[in-house]
Amino acid sequence: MLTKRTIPIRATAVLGVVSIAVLGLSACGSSKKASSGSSPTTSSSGTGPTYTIAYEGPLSGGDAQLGLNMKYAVELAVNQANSGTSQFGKLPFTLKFTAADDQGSGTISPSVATSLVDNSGVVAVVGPAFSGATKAAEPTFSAANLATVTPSATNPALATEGWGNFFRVVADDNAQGPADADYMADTLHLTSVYVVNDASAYAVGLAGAFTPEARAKGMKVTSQQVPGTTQCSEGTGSVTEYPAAASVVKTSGAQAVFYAGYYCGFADFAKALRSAGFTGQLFSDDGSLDPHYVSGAGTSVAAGTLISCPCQDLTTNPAAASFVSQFKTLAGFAIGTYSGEAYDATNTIISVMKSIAAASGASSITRAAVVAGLKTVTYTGLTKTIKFESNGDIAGTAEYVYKVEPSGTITEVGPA
Amino acid sequence: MCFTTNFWNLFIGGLANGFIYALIALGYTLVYGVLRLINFAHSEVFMSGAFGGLFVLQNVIGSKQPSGLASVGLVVLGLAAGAVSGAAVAFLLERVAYRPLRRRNAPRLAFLISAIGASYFLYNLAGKEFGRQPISIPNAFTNGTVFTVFGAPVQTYYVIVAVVTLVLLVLIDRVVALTRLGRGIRAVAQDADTASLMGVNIDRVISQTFVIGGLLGGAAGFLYAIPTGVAYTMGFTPGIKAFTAAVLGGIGNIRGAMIGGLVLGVAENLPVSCIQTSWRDVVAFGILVLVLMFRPTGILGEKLGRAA
Amino acid sequence: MSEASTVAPNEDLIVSVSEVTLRFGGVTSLSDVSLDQRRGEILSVIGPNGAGKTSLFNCLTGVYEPQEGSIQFCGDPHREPVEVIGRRPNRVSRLGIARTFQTSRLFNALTTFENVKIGVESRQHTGPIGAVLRLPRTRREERESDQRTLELLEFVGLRAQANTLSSALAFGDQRRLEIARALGTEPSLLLLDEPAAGANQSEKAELERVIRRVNSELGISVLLIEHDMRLVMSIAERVVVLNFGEVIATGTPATVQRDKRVIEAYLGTTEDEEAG
Amino acid sequence: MKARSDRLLVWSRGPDGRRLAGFTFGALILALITGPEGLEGNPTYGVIHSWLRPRVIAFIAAGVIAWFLSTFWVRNRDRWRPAVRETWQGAIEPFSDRRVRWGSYVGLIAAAALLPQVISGTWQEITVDQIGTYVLLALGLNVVVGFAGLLDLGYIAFYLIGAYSAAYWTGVLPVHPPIVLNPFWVLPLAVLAAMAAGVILGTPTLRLRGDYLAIVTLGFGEIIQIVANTLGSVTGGAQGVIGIKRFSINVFGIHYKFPVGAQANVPYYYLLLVFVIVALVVFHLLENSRVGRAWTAIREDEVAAEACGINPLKYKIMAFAIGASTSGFAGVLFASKIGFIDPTEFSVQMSILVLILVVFGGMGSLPGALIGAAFLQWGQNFLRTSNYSWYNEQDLYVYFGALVIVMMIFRPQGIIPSRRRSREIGLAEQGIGTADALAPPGSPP
Repeated sequence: MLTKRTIPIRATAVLGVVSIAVLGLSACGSSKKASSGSSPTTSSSGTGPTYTIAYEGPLSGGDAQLGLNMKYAVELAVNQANSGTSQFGKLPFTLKFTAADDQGSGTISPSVATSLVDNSGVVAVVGPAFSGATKAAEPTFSAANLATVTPSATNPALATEGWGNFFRVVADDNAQGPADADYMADTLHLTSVYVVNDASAYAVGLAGAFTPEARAKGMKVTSQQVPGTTQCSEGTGSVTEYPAAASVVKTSGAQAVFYAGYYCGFADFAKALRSAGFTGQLFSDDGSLDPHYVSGAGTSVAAGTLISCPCQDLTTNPAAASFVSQFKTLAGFAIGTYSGEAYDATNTIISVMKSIAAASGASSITRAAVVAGLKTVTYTGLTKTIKFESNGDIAGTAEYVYKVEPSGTITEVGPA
Repeated sequence: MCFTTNFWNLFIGGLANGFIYALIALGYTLVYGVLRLINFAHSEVFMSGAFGGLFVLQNVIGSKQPSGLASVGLVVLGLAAGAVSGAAVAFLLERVAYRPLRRRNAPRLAFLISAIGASYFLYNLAGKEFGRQPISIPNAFTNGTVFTVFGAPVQTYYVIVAVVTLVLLVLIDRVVALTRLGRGIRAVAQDADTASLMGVNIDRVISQTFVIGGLLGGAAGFLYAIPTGVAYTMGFTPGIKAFTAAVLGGIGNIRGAMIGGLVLGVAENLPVSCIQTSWRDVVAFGILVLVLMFRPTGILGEKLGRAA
Repeated sequence: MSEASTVAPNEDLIVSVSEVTLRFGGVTSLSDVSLDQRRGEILSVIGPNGAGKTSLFNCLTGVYEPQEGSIQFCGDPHREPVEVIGRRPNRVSRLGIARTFQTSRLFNALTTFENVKIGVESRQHTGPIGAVLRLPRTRREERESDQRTLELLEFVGLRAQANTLSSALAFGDQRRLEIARALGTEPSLLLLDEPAAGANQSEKAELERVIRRVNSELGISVLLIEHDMRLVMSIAERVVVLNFGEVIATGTPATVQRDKRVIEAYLGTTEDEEAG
Repeated sequence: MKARSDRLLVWSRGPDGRRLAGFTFGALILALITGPEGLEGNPTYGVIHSWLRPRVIAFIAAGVIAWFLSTFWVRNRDRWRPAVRETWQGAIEPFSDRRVRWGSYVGLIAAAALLPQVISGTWQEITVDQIGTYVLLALGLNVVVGFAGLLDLGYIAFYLIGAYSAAYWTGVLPVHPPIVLNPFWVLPLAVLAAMAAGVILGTPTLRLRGDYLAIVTLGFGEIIQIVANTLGSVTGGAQGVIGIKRFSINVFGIHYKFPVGAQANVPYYYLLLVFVIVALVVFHLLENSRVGRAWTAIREDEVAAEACGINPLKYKIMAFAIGASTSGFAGVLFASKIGFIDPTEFSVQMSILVLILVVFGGMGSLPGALIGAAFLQWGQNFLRTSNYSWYNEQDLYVYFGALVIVMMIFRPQGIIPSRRRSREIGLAEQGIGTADALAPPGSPP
């Protein structure tokens, strides 16, 4: 009553001044972004109209390495196409590359997706790299009918939402899990397995697909959820849980452990298992296909571990030699997990664009045309022949098994 | 039924965790005693101890596998490096994040918020400078089974943890009970105003308390990291667990921290053979909530002066 | 129990403390304390430092819960007395016991007006929903509490300082403000914990006038802890003397002043005070 | 020579010298956090390249200049302050007129309503997802931390409850609701659910000392997240929930369904704008009511408040529940907007982020929470989308952590302080009062 009056006055004044400032700044921010978007224009350096192929994935945060593996592959494919020396020869259009960082997070990916949709030059996106980010971003891409070809998001649910613009060049977890179970039963002749998942979306799905197939093959399956830890970027659990969980696994007498999860937690869990006296086979998934698994667990612990991946190792593939060396030149590091898939995804898009241009001219390449083209494309890439089913999944289920050698290197053993 | 299958394995593992919780909990308890404040950033003191131990051992141990007396020396060296790094960070923390606030007699909320800020600052800075991948500590000793309890192996690592913790705890207990520094801490804990009237330099006592807490926390960080490696995010969960242990035993109470740590370590480990490991942290946090609801003074009651 | 037997004898007692014992750990703070206060009376509790006076207040207001004994309070002569022990301080305040503190505990960042208003509002019912929807009742209550607050400030002579921060008030004004805030809760018994401690002569005179008016004009019983014997002797109708947690004398100021144990207790403390 | 070095020593321990040391230290820290990332396996790389390179000179120079300016200000503080205050008073003078004030409110709302028309689609998305949602969250937490002085570190748990309520009532969880509802009808239900969770958690724990509350709420936040992530048969587990329904309006012959993807931003923006305005009005009315005064009383002196007939527990629970329900409310909006819930996003870090927003703006200050949250979230996204070479998105919390410490040391009342709060802090510094509800009941002020 007596002091009340003064407070709102001050509040309002400040409110006024600062929110005008914020509005102004927002506008600045927006104008900056808007100017960076480009429409298809004739470029002086290349020929024909310019189109952008974007990459979306984590370029910072805990999963940045995986994102960079793919980013440089996409960039390389675009550069090669522009140079006119690639398999596509001289193209009647010029390509641009842009990379967008979603940190693998579902809260950021919608705004990243919107920025790509806003950029009218973008005709197709390679990515998003992660399943959670894809789930959050896909409504935006889908509303704009902008094709997304993911090299690495393997969550089965992604293909069931009816997003017509969604494609992926890897087999989903529903393919990987059973393939792993078959491999363990048929090739390794194991009869009992302990399934551990790290409570991540990916691991839960994969373990869920693995278990029924393993049971069907007559294996005895016990399972346990051991969440990823705060030691690693993925988890909420604490590392002190590993010795406890490992002793439970040891007591169960299982012949093998199937670890669904990521390399960082797997390294700690593998150490705990060996420390608890578990001597059986260790088997994990593409989340663990990373040299950091070996450095984290130590070579003596990691040696002999089998790792499956719907991705192929291109370092030993003679057809991929030039890709491998050019990647190294561009990125400054060797190809890694999903580099080859990202390269193939980009080239698939380019091949679609090329055939559109051949059929009805370079200026008729639109987002809708690219989506339509991807639905019918057949393209032979380095990793596999790419052909999509109607829901966007890749036709065929290619799985490969890798092994950690006593020296600590990871080599491909063969298809699962 | 499931409870008994792995009982001794889980019990021993739980004890080992409990010892480490106890070491960290001491840092919370001592600071709480003198400042009446939860030092949220103590988990980062712990983290920096692990990094300190790691860097020193990386430079000392080459590719060879040490054994015997060399192992003992290396473990002691790692502990010392960890303790010194922890103490240095704790000292700086008090200087930068707490002392200016105390000078201004800032509200307690400001201390807590400043501590949270310091915690986020420190661990993210560690991530920036030292990389965001966990790094393994080079082996200072060969881990093997020393003896068995009811068929459950007790490993070298567990023995080291238990011995180091017990020695440090007894040392701290004696220091607080017998030395001039300890008398200062107890005086400030009981009544800071009176203590300052009696000529105790409160600033110095608080600084020393942080340093002692930092020594213990840093050593604990190194111990913790031996099997699991060092990561910039490693402090958060052990920090909360240790705080739970401190509250469980009676915050401000040195022996309480010990008992609380062991009880918590065992209590959260035992159910693992019956439930999904996911629920293990729920058990620990559940214990915290229940203790605070029904016996907020903990098992031994809270008083730094009385117990020491 | 028939109504006649309980109500009739207590009809004129506003509060009846019987055999209250309060212990902290091994220390007995109050032992077997009994005292009665008549309705409308100004009763003073005196005693040396550490005699348990403030502990008694804390028992009467629900801050402490004594281990033994009973405290019967009868705010309304037409109702039965109720037990105070076991109620939280805010419930006790609702019963009609208000208090001030030994060192004043005002809401320092609020104005004089707001301090009293908080007291007045404790008898109101506006909740979050009413406050947000500005219901007719809320507005009526706001008007009433503003009105009442100004009356109380007028009563203690602080109307002119209504807009001053309470922490900026002079010492004596702060004591009177605390009384006004306590009066806002519509008490029938007001407990004053050393209101004159540290006050100068003119402030004491002003306080004395306010306490008398609280008693005579508002008809509120006053229970007073005070060290200033001149003040006690001039306004208290009866005096209770505590020493080491026990009642050692009760009576009119004149009789108590002559009591041998009281003199001893006070002489003893004087020495203690010199020593400490 | 000796005397001179002695004088230097004395000076260095004096206020000016200490401030110079502080500014230099700050400059070095800034040089470190804007410096290059460390390399894996080479822990000193970042430090060396931040401190032992010429760029550090620029930082130290900036520190010394800042010290010089601050010394200049300190010397002339008493002379300049009245002038600054007068200018400020002059600037806000027109607002004491009721018409001007209401006019400015209308102007601000109009400006806010026009905002989406002038910004790009990306910024529309950011304005809704990152700014608007967090403004709403900050306003709610402000009730808990600012008004009632309680530190709640599990605030995001209620956001999660709101989000999952939206998922449940639109029928996309493994457990099915009795009837499937439009999210508009979910809003009150989610608010009730979050409020109930707040009351259930608050009733036992709010009796505790305030700093214990911080830990218990932290634990609660973790438990809720683990449950959401683990209890797959109820919540969908770690896979998250997908396909949460969007808002739709279906009354008086109007049939409007909120669009998907980037087109959803503008309608959701207006929805959020309305709710933010409603929250501002509601919390403003609360602050200046009997309830708000009771919160202030409890925050300042719980014992005195109890003696005045205020039930501290009741009002603390009330504040806690109001904060929780705001969080739950925001959860429904966000879940329905994005259509997807990932339980791992609701981490402690998000609770801390909202706390940082409130602390930065000014605890207990509605314009502070509003503008502080908007500004920090805008800045964070501006940096993220601008790709400056010195800024790495991963280091965000290094900056935020440093910001919080600096705020607590130099401006604990926030950039736009509430008048009551800054008075309390000022008084606490003089040794009067406690300024928060964290002191144990019964302890001396």
